[in-house]
Amino acid sequence: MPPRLNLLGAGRSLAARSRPSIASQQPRISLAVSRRGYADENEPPATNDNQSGLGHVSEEAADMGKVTGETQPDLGKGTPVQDILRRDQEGKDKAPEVIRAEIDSTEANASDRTTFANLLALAQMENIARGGHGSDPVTVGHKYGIPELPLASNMHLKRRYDPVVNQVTNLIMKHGKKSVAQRNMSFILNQLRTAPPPTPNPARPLLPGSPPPAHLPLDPIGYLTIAIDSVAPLLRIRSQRGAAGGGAALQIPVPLGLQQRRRTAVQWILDAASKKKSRGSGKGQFAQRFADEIISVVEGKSGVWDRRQLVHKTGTSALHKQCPFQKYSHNPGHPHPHTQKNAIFYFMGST
Amino acid sequence: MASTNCWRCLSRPSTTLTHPSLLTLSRPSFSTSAILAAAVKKPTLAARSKGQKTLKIKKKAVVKTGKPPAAGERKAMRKRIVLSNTNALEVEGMQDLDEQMVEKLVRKKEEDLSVSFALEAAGEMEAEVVGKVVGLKGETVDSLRAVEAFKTTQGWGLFRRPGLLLREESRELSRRMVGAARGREELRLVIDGEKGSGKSLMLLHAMATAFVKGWVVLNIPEAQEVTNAMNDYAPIQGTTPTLWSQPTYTANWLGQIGKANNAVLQDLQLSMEHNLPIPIQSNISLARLCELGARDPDVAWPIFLAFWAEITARGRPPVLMCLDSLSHVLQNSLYRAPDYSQIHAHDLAIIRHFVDHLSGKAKLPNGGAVIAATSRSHAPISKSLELVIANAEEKAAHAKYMEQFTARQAQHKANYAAYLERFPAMKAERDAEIARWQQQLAIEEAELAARTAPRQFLDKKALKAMAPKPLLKPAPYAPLQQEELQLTPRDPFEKAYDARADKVLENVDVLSLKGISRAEARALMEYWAQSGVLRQRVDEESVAEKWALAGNGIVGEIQRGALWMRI
Amino acid sequence: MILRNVAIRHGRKALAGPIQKSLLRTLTTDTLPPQEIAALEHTILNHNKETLSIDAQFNQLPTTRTFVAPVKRSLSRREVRSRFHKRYQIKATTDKLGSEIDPYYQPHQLIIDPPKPEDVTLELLMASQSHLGHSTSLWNPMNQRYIFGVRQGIHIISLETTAAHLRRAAKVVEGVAYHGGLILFVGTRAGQGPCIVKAAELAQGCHLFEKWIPGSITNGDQILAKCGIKAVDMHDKEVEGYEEKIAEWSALKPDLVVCLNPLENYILLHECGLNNIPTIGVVDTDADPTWVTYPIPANDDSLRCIQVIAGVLSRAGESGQKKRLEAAETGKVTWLPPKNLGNPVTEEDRKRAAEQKKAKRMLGMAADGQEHTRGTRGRNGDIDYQSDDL
Amino acid sequence: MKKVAWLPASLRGGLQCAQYSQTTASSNFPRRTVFTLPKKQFSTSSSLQESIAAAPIRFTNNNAKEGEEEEDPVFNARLVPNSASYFTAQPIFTDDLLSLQNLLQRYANLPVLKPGEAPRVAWLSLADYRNIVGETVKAAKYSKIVEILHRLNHIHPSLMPREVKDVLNEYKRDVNPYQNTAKPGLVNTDGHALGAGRRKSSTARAWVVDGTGEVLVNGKTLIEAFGRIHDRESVIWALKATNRVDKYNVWARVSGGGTTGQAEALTLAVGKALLAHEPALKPALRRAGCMTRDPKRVERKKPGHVKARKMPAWVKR
Repeated sequence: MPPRLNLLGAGRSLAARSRPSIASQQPRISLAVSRRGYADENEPPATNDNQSGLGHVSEEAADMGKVTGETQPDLGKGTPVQDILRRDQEGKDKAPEVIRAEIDSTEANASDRTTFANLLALAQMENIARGGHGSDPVTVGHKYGIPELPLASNMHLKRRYDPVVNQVTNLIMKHGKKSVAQRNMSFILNQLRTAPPPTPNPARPLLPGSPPPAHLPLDPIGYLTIAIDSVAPLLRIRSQRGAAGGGAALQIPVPLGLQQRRRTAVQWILDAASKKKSRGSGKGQFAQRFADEIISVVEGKSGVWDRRQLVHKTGTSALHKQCPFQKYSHNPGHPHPHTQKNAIFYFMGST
Repeated sequence: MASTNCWRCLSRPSTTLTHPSLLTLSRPSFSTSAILAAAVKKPTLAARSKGQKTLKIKKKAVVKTGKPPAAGERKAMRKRIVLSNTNALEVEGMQDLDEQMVEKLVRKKEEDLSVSFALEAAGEMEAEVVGKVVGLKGETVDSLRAVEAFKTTQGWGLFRRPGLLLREESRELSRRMVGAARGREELRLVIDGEKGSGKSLMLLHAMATAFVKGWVVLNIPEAQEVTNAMNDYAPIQGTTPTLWSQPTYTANWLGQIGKANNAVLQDLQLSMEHNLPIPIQSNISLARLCELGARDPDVAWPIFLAFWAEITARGRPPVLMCLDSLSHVLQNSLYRAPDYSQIHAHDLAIIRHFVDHLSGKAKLPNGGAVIAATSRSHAPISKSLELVIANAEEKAAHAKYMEQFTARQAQHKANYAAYLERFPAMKAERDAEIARWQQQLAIEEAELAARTAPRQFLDKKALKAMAPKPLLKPAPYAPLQQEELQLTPRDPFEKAYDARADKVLENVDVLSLKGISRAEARALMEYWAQSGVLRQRVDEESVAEKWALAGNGIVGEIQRGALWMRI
Repeated sequence: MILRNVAIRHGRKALAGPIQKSLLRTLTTDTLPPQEIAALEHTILNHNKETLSIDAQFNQLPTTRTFVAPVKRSLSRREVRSRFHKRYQIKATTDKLGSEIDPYYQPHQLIIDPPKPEDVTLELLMASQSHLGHSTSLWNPMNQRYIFGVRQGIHIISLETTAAHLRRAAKVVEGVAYHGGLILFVGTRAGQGPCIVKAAELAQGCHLFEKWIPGSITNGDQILAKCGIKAVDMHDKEVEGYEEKIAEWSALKPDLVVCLNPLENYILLHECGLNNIPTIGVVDTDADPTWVTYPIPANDDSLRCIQVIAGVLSRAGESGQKKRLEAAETGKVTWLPPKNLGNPVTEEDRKRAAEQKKAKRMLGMAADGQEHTRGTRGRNGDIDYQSDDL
Repeated sequence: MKKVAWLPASLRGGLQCAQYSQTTASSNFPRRTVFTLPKKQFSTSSSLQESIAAAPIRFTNNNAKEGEEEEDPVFNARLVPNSASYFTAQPIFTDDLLSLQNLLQRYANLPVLKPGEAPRVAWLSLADYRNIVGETVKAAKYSKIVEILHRLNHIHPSLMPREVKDVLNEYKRDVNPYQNTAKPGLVNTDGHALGAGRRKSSTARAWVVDGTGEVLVNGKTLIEAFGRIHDRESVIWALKATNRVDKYNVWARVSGGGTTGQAEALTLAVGKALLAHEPALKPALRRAGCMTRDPKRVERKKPGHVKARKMPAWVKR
């Protein structure tokens, strides 16, 4: 029976629930039932124990057959009158008490053998465990619980890989052969894993807040990310023809987004790697060279750093030549002049 | 040609003209076109460049800078085997594969109790070893490396030190090996399984066990290298049919054997007289003998024979012979006899030596094992081998079925007995039911008769049909059918069967590897996680996922999925 | 005691979750009467027993049969309906309560019942901001005579003129309505729609609150081809028998156009000029009064003013229509039928026409037969034609 | 009786020119009277009435004297537009709009449903409406009607007035496309649930059963069916994303297309079958990308192109 003064119910209306129950985004139980074909409590019981000792003639013959392994008479032929009457309602009303009693009893205990009631009970126990009420709305649309929403970021079919890995893979790819690119990627990461830990060059600092070099090899993805993000340029030089007057091209520094920065860095690293000579023979030589380039980047030996520095130098000089903000003010391609300014100052400080 | 006589004087030259061109010129020929054609002057390069243009685009020659890699350097790089990764973490609490561990592994369950009591008395806990990753001891690793048991594709380079997963099959293998050694008989086994199911690692496990137990191990790491005609070879005199020895390979092999089994061999002295092409002292150790054989290829084979005689003498340790990628040796090799006929692999001395022991033609008096593993990658198809493996698997399956069947039959008998004694009660019940039924019918008809409009008829015929039949006598006993063992027959139209291979494979056991169980997979993944190469929570879900992705636990695929492709 | 009260008072929150700081603010020092405390405590205990004890939970697990599908708690239909009606009852009963408010400006009133020409007062015009012109810089000197003066840089329209012109326009509208003319109310600015529609409804004219389609008058036969026309008699009853005529009748033209924003509708006014259609327009100080026949100097930017003017004109039209119908009652027709509309064609007219045609054809055929025998084709065609006629 | 305003001549001319089809005759008529009439400005209305009534009659008599003698007096009929929206050139549409507007105005203060909750209705499409009305209504104008209909549709059903219902029914499409929803997957008595999926040119059907995470694709295990780990993951992604890899078995048939297409077709199939087992997983599966059929296909080859877009090399003459 319900409590007289349901304070807890009131408390629920006060949003005292620790975290929102998933009930809101689940379909109604009726739907669930209609879909769960075999969990439906309307189906007649498999064997009716309510009858004394043994079943009807046909059923008896059936389990007899089970015992003796001979062909069993199918229950369709000699159907017990109960089943027939169970089908037509008014015939049931006309039927004698004995049969009626039987039918009712079978229908009554049809429900407690379904798995559905158990599911329901489980769900309600969940409710209680959640600090809710036993009679809270219960939805049984699931058997093993609902995964926590929102799902993890890498749980989407199309975004299952780390973004950096994904981008590098696509940049490595040639002629649309993605599986080959992925194999190379795995080669690279394993190379980073097994190579001795790098010794960074203080003159070429990595990103602030990157882990100590000793920790890098066991986190190859982090290794790769740090290397790429560290050499990634902050801007690119867009040369506008004739803007400087007299047909001379005007160098305009344009800040890059994260993806573009990474892309530029990876392109540079790829160039450097393709210029290297492969040490061994056989498969995975390119991956080997790419990995070596990554390591040399982290150690500050790579020529990629110089390219970065060159771009930044031209950027600052161009920036100082013509007043940046006036330019930006009427440069639609560039929304945030101030972030740009900060970026420039940051990198001026960094190099 | 500088002629001996001067051309100025018109006197007949003393030497006859023999230059072919001169001959053709001088001899009257039926057609002079050839000569004329030969006399046609080729257009000079200048003319060609001036006149017609060609589509040929001149490629720029690639400029080679720096010195080219030394011969074999790049191959060495490719074949290099790295067994340690200093970045990986040390897995604490990882036991080594030593005598005791092998004992634990091979111990039967019923023995367990007693021994475990003993162990508890000794104060150390007994734990299940199957489904554990064990490390390899330093010397074992050296020996294994010497016999080239490690392969480049097995990813040893990821971990701090080589570790080995003990799985059910490895327990069985160890048991059979140890049992064979105890009984001084040899275990003849072919390890099969699908790609990546750990066949080579099972070989490696066998070798490691053998090294640990102080056996002598001879390993042919890759049968292909023996048969693909990459080594020098020579017929051995006085053998019919002719055997072919491969001196360099043999020498190299002897060296490996000596190095790998040094611990055992250096304590064993020569015990008998051998007539060898080179003089040797009578009291050198077998290790020394191997070194001598390894030193010059010409005497390698005789020395190997001597070595084998020594090894198989009384009181010597058991021997393990392993060979990987079996199907290479079950067909013609790529070597050719002088009459350019193909040499069957079994006519190569080393292979012959191996297959004799594999087929059981030659015995190992001190006991031991001869194990060959098939290979699924770049291996020729051997119909005979396939047939043997298929039959073996069917036999295994049927054995399993039989034990289930016996159990079911017993149950069935019991059921029938129960039914018999239940029968009288059932009969009585049925009669009672018939009576009830008839009175119900009576009631119904009475009601129908009594009821006035609307008149409704109960279909009497249907009810009659529904009437329960009386029980007369119990049904007879019907025994369960047992299905017979059916082996896949030999295909009469298949030409690819190899008679000699069939003879060899006649009676060898087959150990077919399947996927590992979830528990083993979990152990493996935990080992990876502990050594820091698997950055992922290892729980039921992740294990189940990797297990399913690897086609129900194919080890190689699990590793590929967990360590290589998905980092 | 006090603490106990606090505990009881905030018992539900305590049950619900951790106590927040805000609770401390609600601490009070006065005490509850003992029996109330007892009741509260009892309920809390009882509640705990019934809801929180495990066996209670198990008892509350319903069986499958008595399971009700969980629905989000929302009002049932009956509840909604009853609440709605209840709200209206309450409103009806409580509206009268409170102080009496003097008549005040209700925007919809101008549309619901517009002012009549006779109750146009300067106050009304002033109140509806019809005196506010545009800034002097936008002045169009041609309406100098309507301007009262300049205030704060904008022209002030003299309301007397406005009123006078408005009355005159009203009379014009009334007259046109009386003489059965077709009046078109045009107000194409945003928000002028309702009053325009209302005005057209009262004056039984037409309305236009969307863009004027250029050429609707000069090229009406093309543009208004699809728009239906009907013929009505003096009592505005529809008359049968003009279908053929109407079918080839050219598009109607308005007899009077009331334009509430002449500035945007120059083309309309121009077309009216071309067709000698008189126009009434609200002329602001920046507009040109000569565009329209009867300017009404007023503020055309104020909806309220526009509503007043449209209302007045529509009322005038209404009275005109009324008078026309009254006159019709007395049998007096205040308008002339279109020239060649003629009489409605009835059934017997058609029959008679058919007869005549037939007779004529008989004669013609006789002549043909005597002259030359070819012409069966023509005859057949004629027969078809006749059958078509009948 | 109230005075009727004096009718200016130009207006009279307007009147006539509107009603007589030939305007030229009467167009110069007012200019004559403009100068004569002003002094009558303040006379009584009755005389004016006569003058007005007289002038045209006289005028007509002058015009059509000889014609009218034998004819009976002309019947008094005038032509008026059917609807007040005559000059909008779209009278029916305008009337519809106005009627809907004041319907809404009348029932504006009935309680309404929350935005999502109203029954979803497909209103007549613009083309249908144009066909019905027979006027070329612009889309922007018709959207006004739809707007109002939408608002009316949100009136709470318990208080929805009868006429509103009727009006809405007029504007409803004959078949409501929103009524045919996707059939929920069924689990048969053996506990099998069938799901079907497509991608690129592959078609997949997957039967999902309670089990231990074994997958058979065309009777092959996962590693035999798909060489790429990426593809294997795609196949069981629905199970992986919901942590059910070890709780179900999958038996699938897939045909057509390449490996990627087959794998991702299987993703969809497995997802749907799983949904039949556990309908509550739909949001999770949707977020995991297992419910979306990727519509991308191979672009067709165009005439004059070598491939879909590639053009033959440009040759100089």
